[in-house]
Amino acid sequence: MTDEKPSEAEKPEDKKAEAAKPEAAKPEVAKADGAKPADAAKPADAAKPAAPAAAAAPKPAAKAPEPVIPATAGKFEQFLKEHGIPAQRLPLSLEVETIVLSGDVLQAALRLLRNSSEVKLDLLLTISGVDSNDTYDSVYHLWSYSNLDELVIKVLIKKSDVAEGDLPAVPSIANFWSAANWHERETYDLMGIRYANHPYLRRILNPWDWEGYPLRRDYKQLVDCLNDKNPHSMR
Amino acid sequence: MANLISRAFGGLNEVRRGLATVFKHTFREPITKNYPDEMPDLAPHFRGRLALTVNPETGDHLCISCKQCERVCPDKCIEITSHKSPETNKLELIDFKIDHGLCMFCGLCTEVCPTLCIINTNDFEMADYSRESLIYDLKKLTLSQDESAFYFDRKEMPLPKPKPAKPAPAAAGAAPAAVAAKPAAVPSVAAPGADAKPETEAPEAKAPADSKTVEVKKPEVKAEVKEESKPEAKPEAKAETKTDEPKADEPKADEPKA
Amino acid sequence: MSQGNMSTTAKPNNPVVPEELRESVTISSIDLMIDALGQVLSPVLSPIANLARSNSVWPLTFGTSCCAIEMMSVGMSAFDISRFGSEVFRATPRQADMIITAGTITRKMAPALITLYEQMPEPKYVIAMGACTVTGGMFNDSYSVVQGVDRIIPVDVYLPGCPPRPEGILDALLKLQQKIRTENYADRRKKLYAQTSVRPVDYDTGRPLADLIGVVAEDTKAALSSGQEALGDAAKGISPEAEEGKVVATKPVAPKVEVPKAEAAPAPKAEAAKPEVKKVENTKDEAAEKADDKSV
Amino acid sequence: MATEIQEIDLKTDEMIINMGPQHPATHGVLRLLLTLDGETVKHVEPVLGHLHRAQEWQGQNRTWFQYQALIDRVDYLSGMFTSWAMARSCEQIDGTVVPPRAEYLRVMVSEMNRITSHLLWLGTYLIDLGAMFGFPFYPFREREKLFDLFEEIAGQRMMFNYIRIGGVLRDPKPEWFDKLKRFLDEFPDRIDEYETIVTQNPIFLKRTKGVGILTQAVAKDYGVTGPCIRSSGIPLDLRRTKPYSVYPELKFDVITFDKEGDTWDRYMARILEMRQSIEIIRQCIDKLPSGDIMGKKQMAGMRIKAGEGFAAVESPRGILGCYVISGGGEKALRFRWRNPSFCNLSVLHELLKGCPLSDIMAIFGSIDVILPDVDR
Repeated sequence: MTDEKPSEAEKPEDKKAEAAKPEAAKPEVAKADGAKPADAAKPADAAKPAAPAAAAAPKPAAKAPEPVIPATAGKFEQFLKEHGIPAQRLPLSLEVETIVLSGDVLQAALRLLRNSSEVKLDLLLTISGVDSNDTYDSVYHLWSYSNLDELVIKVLIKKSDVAEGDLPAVPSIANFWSAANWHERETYDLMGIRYANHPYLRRILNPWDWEGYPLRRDYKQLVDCLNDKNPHSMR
Repeated sequence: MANLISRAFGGLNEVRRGLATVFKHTFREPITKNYPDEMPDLAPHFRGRLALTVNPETGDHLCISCKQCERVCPDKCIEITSHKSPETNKLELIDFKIDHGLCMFCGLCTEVCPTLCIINTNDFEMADYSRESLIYDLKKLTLSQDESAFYFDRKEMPLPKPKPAKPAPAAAGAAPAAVAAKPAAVPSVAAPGADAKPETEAPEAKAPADSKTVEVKKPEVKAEVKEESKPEAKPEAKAETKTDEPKADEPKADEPKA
Repeated sequence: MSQGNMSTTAKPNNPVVPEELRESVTISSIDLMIDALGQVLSPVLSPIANLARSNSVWPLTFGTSCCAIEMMSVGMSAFDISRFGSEVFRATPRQADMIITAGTITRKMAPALITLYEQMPEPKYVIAMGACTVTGGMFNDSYSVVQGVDRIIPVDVYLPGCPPRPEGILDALLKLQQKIRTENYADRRKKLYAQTSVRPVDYDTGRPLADLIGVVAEDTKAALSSGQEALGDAAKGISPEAEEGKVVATKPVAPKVEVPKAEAAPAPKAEAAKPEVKKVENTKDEAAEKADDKSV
Repeated sequence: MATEIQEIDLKTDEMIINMGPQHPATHGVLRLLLTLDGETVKHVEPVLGHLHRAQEWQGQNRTWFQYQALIDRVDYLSGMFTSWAMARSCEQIDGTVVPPRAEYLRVMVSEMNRITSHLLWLGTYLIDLGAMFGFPFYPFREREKLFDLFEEIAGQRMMFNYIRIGGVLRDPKPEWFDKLKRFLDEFPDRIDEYETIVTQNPIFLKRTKGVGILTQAVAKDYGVTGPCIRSSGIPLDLRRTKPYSVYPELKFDVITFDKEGDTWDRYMARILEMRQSIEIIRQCIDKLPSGDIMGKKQMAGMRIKAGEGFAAVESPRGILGCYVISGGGEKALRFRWRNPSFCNLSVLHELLKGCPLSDIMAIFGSIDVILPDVDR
């Protein structure tokens, strides 16, 4: 259990969300307010796409794209807000709507987006873990089998919120969406994002006792007999 | 029952049709390629073994040690050693190593080469008994004049531009250098002689000596790469006896050969 | 890797079989006699055996990635590997003579490959096909790829390419056949029982375990436990060049299989460590010896 | 006594069998942990990662130009599609305009690649079903012809590195199109040949009809895409449902079946797709405009603007997506592949539940998994 917000919030919310899907949104308003501090992080996130540029690519003068704040609220942002789920739209660098959710409303929001008849985002393309400058992001790409809608959902976990020696935690959606199962395992494996309440959170690509999370920026790979320098070749 | 029989016969019929198709192939022409006897006719752009071309007409080595290929190589399988010649103030190629065991034949190095020096040949028979033998040095990499002509023709690459210009700049480059530098006698000798010789001969003359000194040179490569002015001093400092020879040969090969 | 290298390593003619393997490996005096007989008859037998062996090199159906597809192409009608007697792709290592390591070997796959190699009957050959297995190739800095399959099993022919053309595979096969024809029957025969039927590998971690058999053969079970610790020390002593300092304790195990003792980079440092840790020396030598047994 | 025997008869122990990673029918290195009750499969746990080569990690450690050359290995049977997905996502960020000729060439080569991929699947699938080394000769014969064509334009048989950010590498010569047309003329006959041998073969029908039925609900739940889901009756084909490149200008229909697909349907979907690809390539040759093949020459030190993009293409196995986050530098900040095989494989345990042991290979082969696409 790493950072306080999701760990405390997710469990009661889990049950609630399971109890009644559309209704679950209403009681969450209060919780959402409680989660406001998490949302307060958003302005900082607004500069996020630009920020890593400066950090991770120090050599070129990474010219930050001027964040285009969309004038009107996005379709899905609107939809989620109507159902009482606080969602914040990110400045776009691509045409697809990108919204940020806090971890504790993630399950409810995804359930809603998947099942409601007006937006039927029922194709979960992928879940990616991203090691951004000061956050760990869990990114969900949602498409639809029946229409052309696309949505990107991001859950940002601040690195400063993650306790020492602990992993950033995001509630798992594998319980009601099987497609997420392996993706979450993989993200856990490579990026070290712990999906709370995942049925079988175990390394999937790397060996089970692998140490470290290879896609993190601070990952140092081990050098041993299998990959040290060979005197007989230029490798 | 009737249904069963009809199904059985239907199934047998399908099998018969399939077998008939198979049987028809008996009389078709075989498509097997007789590889060791007949070499396959490969596409000109096939990405096989890497090689360095020389100017098909004059025999000049085309590499200008710009190290573009070294930089672009995703596998870091190219290693170029060069130094700045004190006379002409140009980069001179000392050694060019490609580890074909590491190479993934992506052809990026051939795309970035400004002088069309490094190319992918159509040779694919590189299998060998040891890892070290897959590291090709300059001598092994450099193609002969005829081979270069063949590949320039086959790949429809424009013949190297410096070709007509090369003798001139070589002489011209030497001449100003001569004016600037003290030894006036040297370029005057070099100019009338075969301008091509020094550059092509140098690798050949060097390579055998180099093979001895591979171990000595290897660690230095990085240092040399970084500072081009240093290599003259560096090798001597590190291993006087061995590296001196090629170093001594190098200028000699340039000067008195002509 | 040459024959000369092999014969110089003084190997006890009667390999000590560890206790737990006594049941499965039997070495009778008859075998020793046959060994001796083979030595005598070697000049006569070698050409016959080599002719037979070189013309029926049966490959194992072992392919992990891209190169496997080209390996399949070789089997198909356009290239037709059966012209060289190698069309019989065996699905089980027990019937195969050769592994074409077609495709990347990762850390997770390495134990499986070692097991496969161990299961093959002598004489066995390996063609390292493709850049990934020759040196690591385009994955040469990747955290999960074994940088060259010769770190875990001995390799006879290196075939660069990514993937090599099917003709390239035929070329490698022809070169392997050439190599087989120069073999000495007796030398091959000696290695017959040096192979181990079981190699302790950790399936889950993807790393080969310490070569327990070698340790057991050297000493008794008691030596085993202390030897393991010593191995850990050895790892520290051997690789100061490991920048990360995250050296696995199993350092001196599998890779020793191929690298000739004298030329291996870690070797001189091991020498330096020799006076301090005696156990290390023993285990190392044992490993190296075993290694030489296997390298063909 | 009798009761005891009865007990023994009834009570069977579950057995865990390990299949792979070295198994001739797992198409590489997949390990299946099978829990069997007699001959019946109770549960399957695929163990992935035996071919995890850190492709995503490499994306962050190679320049854009270098990484382009690597990504053919993500899905080695359809390298054009991986290149295309990456090129599209980078173009999306960068706003690069691809000239129409390049777009047509991309469609052509990738459809050709789809044919080679399906051909290989066909050959290996029949091997899985027991047609050991008889049938595969046929599809491989045609593959060689396509490979020769690829070699001419791209330089290699499988690792093309042909589709680049901003266009394609090389403009084919006119003779190349002639060769391609000749191939297209004879290829339908070849497909007929395969069909004569395979499609109605009673053994094949027994092994595939009604086996491994993938229901729509399960398929949607697991995010299955590609021919697998189209054969189950969901018309999800990116080329039509979310058209990209020049597909809107081409005439073809999404191949779907109106029932929930079994293994035979998946086979048939791929056969039909090959025929469809022929038609698409024909149209492309007819419509091919003249002009540039590279929008902006992308060279070694190329940079992509800061931003993120997700682009997907319809690969032979399904939706192949590429999620790129660029920081504006020479290297990407994050590369993420959305691999169709990975998602399609995750449905395997649903398909195999309760089926006999001998059907494992028939079902597993029919979802057409490529292991580097699963493990990256």
